[in-house]
Amino acid sequence: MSGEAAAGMAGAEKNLVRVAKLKKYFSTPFGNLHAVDDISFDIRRGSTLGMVGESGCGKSTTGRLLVRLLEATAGTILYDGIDVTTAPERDMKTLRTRMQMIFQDPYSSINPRHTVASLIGEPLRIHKIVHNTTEFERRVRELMDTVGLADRLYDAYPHELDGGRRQRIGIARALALHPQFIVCDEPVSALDVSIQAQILNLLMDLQEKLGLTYLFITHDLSVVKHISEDIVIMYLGQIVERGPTGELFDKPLHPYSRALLSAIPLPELDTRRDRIILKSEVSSPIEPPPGCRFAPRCAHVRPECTAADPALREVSPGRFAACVLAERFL
Amino acid sequence: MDNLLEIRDLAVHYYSNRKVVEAVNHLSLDMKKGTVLGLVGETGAGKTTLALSIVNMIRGPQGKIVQGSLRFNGKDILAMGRQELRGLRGKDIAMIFQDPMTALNPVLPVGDQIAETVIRHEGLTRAQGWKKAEEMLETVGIPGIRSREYPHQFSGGMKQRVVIALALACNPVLLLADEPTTALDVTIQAQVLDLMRKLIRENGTSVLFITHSLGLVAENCDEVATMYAGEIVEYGTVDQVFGRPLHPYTRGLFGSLPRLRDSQRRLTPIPGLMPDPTALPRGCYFAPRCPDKMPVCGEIHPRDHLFEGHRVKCHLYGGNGREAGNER
Amino acid sequence: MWRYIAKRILMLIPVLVGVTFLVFSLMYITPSDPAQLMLGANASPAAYAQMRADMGLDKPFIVQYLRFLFGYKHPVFGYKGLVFGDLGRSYITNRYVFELILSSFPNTALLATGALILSIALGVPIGILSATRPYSFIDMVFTVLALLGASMPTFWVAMVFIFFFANRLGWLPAMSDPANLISIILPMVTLSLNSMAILMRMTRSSMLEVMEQDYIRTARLKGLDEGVVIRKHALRNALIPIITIAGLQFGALLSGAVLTEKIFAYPGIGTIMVDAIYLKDTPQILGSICFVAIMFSLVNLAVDIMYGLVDPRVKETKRGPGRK
Amino acid sequence: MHAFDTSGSNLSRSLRRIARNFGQFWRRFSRNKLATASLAFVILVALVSVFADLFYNYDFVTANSLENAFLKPGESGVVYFQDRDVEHRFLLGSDNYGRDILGRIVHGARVSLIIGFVAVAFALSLGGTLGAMAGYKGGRMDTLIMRVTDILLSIPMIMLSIAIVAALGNSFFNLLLAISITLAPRYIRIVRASVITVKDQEFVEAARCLGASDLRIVFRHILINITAPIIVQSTLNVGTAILWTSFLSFLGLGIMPPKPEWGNMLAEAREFIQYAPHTLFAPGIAILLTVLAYNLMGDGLRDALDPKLKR
Repeated sequence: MSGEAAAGMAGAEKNLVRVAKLKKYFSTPFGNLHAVDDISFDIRRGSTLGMVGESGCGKSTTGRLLVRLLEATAGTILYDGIDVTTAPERDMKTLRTRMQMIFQDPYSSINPRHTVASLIGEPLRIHKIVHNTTEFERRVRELMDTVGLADRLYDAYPHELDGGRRQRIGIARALALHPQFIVCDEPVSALDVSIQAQILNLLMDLQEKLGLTYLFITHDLSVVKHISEDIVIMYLGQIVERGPTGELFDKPLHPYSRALLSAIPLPELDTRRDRIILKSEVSSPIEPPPGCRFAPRCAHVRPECTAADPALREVSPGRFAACVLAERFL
Repeated sequence: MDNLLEIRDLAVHYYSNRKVVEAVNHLSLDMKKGTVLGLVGETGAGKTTLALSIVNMIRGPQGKIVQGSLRFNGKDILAMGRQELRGLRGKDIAMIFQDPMTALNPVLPVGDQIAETVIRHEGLTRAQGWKKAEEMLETVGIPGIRSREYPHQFSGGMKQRVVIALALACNPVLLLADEPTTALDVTIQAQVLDLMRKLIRENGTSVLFITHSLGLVAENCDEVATMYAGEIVEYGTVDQVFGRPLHPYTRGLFGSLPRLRDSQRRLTPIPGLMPDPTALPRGCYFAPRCPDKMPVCGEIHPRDHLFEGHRVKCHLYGGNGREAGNER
Repeated sequence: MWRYIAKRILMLIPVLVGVTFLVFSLMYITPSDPAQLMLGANASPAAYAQMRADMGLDKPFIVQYLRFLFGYKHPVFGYKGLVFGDLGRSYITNRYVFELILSSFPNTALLATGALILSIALGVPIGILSATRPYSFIDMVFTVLALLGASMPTFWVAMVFIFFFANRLGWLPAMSDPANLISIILPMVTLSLNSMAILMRMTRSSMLEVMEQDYIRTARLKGLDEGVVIRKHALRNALIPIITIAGLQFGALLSGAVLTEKIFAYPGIGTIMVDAIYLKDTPQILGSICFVAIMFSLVNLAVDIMYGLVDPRVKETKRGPGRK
Repeated sequence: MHAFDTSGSNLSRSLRRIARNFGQFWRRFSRNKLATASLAFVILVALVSVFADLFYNYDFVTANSLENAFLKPGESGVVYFQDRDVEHRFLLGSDNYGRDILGRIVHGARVSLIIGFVAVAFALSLGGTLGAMAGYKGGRMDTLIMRVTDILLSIPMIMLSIAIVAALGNSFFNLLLAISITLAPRYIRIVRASVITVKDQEFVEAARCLGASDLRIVFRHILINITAPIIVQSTLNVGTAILWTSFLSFLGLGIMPPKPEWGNMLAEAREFIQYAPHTLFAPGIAILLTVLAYNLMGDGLRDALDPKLKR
């Protein structure tokens, strides 16, 4: 716990990424869609922050905002002190060598018309990192080795490969520029469990070896528990809870987190637990009314919940939750 | 005869580009009345093919049941005529698919899609059929007045409820649930499973629950069968298989899973990939990936070995187990 | 639904303005000189200049276009303009173009509508038949026939038909006349072949695609008869793109009518247009093309509206997302 | 960048890769017998039109020899050509001016193919560029381009061609222009739709994330993925262009006699349907077979290039 406190003190050095009051609205014919609505969090250097939530909660949008595939509506994203949201084109190109992304779908995130070598080598060409063919080939083969792709696949096309190997290509591409920070957007959710385990192990090995920092976005709670030190849980564009993984899983503070955790099916015999079955479904993210976004489904809802947005506050040291009742579950 | 479904030595092949995809191979499986049997396996293991075979829905010319028998309530499904099969489908055996987005016809009101089933099988009039459809929607927690609405007006979770209402409308004896909640979010998945469990218990329906998630099996099933490369490699009660998995593949699946309880950092994945179903290896299909591989595994296809109803297809148990009747 | 229709009609206006503008500009750059045409070659320069001024040809382009749309007053050449249903007079016959079009368009409409009905009546069922037996012998035969139909030059087929059915066999007249329905059979069949082929192909591929969908599997799993699966579940979905294609075919039929009419000496708008082109009669060319384009746009509008009736998703997405 | 393309080992590897891809494509294409036969026919017609002068002298097929008018197929006649009498066998007979029909068809093929290919190339570059811009940039550019396309498409296609030729006057170039402009909206639509589909794929986002420029994304990631529908559409459009050329020439708005063109041959034959039907059949069948071959080939290419449709 003292380490956490120290982290707060050391500030800029300790945190590689600092996100403050980040917003992303999409305009639709029916009004603004609040995909990401005023979120703040930090990612410590060399650690993994898990970002969990169900579809439409804004987790993928957040990931894309961080590497500026989308332009933020408001807020700041400081990467090593540089604001990603306002960096000019020239700086962005340099920034791209330092922050990368691994995508969810190993089928659509890889251009089917290029070979493995030209896919993995593409970042090297874009940033003119290598200067001749021999060097190019050596670098590509090196990267293939790093991510565990057999050498003979150098000239293969993606359609000859399975999902796991395609995802390895995606990882190799991301690593080609020696980034420090990688946004992993559901990198294993399209894979079968046995392959998923291979890729998770690879990601953890790479982190250890290269000192990488991850933002790991997923809807799979057992995966996120496994891989990350800290977790944020999102609901309808907002962070409902944030904290160190172990503590959060032991004692979730937000009613939504509690329901979410109780809903995970566990492959164990002795754990047939009581579930919290939520009523109804996620409400619309378009022009949401003020108040807690989770209130319509919450079993503990009170009048003050719908009056104003509950702030994300520190309930106990290092534990943040956006719920007036959080103390009750402590 | 307390077996509701008996599958013996079933083989299903698909033909494409002069290649033969051996999707299901010499598969034998029994299902008792009133049980929920979990069928676990990864993509390409042949789970959906097996489910479609049970209602004889493998369609030519690409796919064909090449061998084996399927008995449902003692009657041979593969010998049934078209008319008899249609009487079976939707009435005695119903099916739920993975993707609720595409399972419903977009241009027909959901009520109509439920009503036509009951009209077909129960000989109801149109008005009675619609009334029944509204009742079924109420049962799955959707207001009956919404029966006039079209699928696109419902969210994913709601659509899957409609699909469940549709499947259970004629009170089937056997429900084939093919990854019924995979496309849904965790909290919605919990809602839908809760509902399914309740309805199944009320009606005494037997369920073949196809999934890739061991967690869902543990929480919903009585028995479990592990499928790999088109065959059942392990079968037993949930207590048996989860208590002491025998087959190296099943054990591999457990090892691959990140656990909520343990804090171990490294997973023990199964190395390698599924075998190519157009060129299955000689001997045990799992041998190339197996940590316990023996010389015999690469040569001879293993038989089933039986330990108090817990069946495993593996050479490791050749010495001390009683062999099951399935010859290969 | 009404709001949707109103919106579609409003969206039609800029398109129509664009079409008239385009066609008007094309006619404006035509090398032929209307003043010369009116006066003959031997007119004095003064008379010629006077004529140009009278016809408004000395005015800037945009003024001429606006006059074309909204009309202008002149003792001899004045007219009310397109928006008031006046397209001016023919340089050659001095008849009102609009009158001429109104008297001939029904003939063309009769021919084109008949051909469309014929191609739908044959093309769609054959397409369905092909789709239910893909890659069978009968499917192959129809596929080849359809491609043949889509590759035939209509005007040549018209002549071949005349040669066989009128000249050789003497079954049907070589000249058509809207008053004699028997005489329209030949041009109608000729005209329909292309569209029939295209509708056949589209129906086939659309049906095949629909038959692969999950909801067809669901319908079969319900134990429904195959006939019900095809009629109720597959056909309605497959028809959605076919409606669009059928609407587009109406435009193709209007085009095809240009030459078919001419060859069968049928008094339709195509014949008027071709004659006008030969005589360089600008108002008549302009008028007939604009008229056909407007008719075609209206047909497309009708198709859009029909689309909304068949596909429940269309009007909903215009109104808002589904209730949650 | 060029350093990557000059190395010998890389070049041979690329060549091998291209050969492998082509082999795969050919195996799929050649399974379709009709399409293969059509390809052979298309090549034959192309060769005939390129070497037309070796078979028939151009002056010969455009010169009148009225004494030989309306010879039946296979009949012979004496033709005064290049200052002497020549015995000539009219394989497909002769027309109203006593010109050799086969010879005119052979030279007509040249006109049709040139217009077919050039018009399609022109339409593709114009429509493709506009479509790609509309699809990739979106927004106001997209709205503007699509409005113009809507306008072009709301005039029935042949009428648009007629109006353009009628306005610009009768010439080879204007005919080309008219057909190109009429075909262009098809490309705008298909390229725009394909670009939009491809643009939303994750791999384009992935490339942008790696720092790829817009130009690189368009060329290396988008265009490469939409070549298949464009090739198929272009093959079909060559057929359409040939058909329209004959249509406009028949109307007297395209290639004018005595220059040989299939459509104007039919226009001349029209008067004599009853008297000399052979003048009607030969050019019509030439159009039919050529257009059919392109359509069949387009179908075959679609099946071979689009594995999704392959069964």
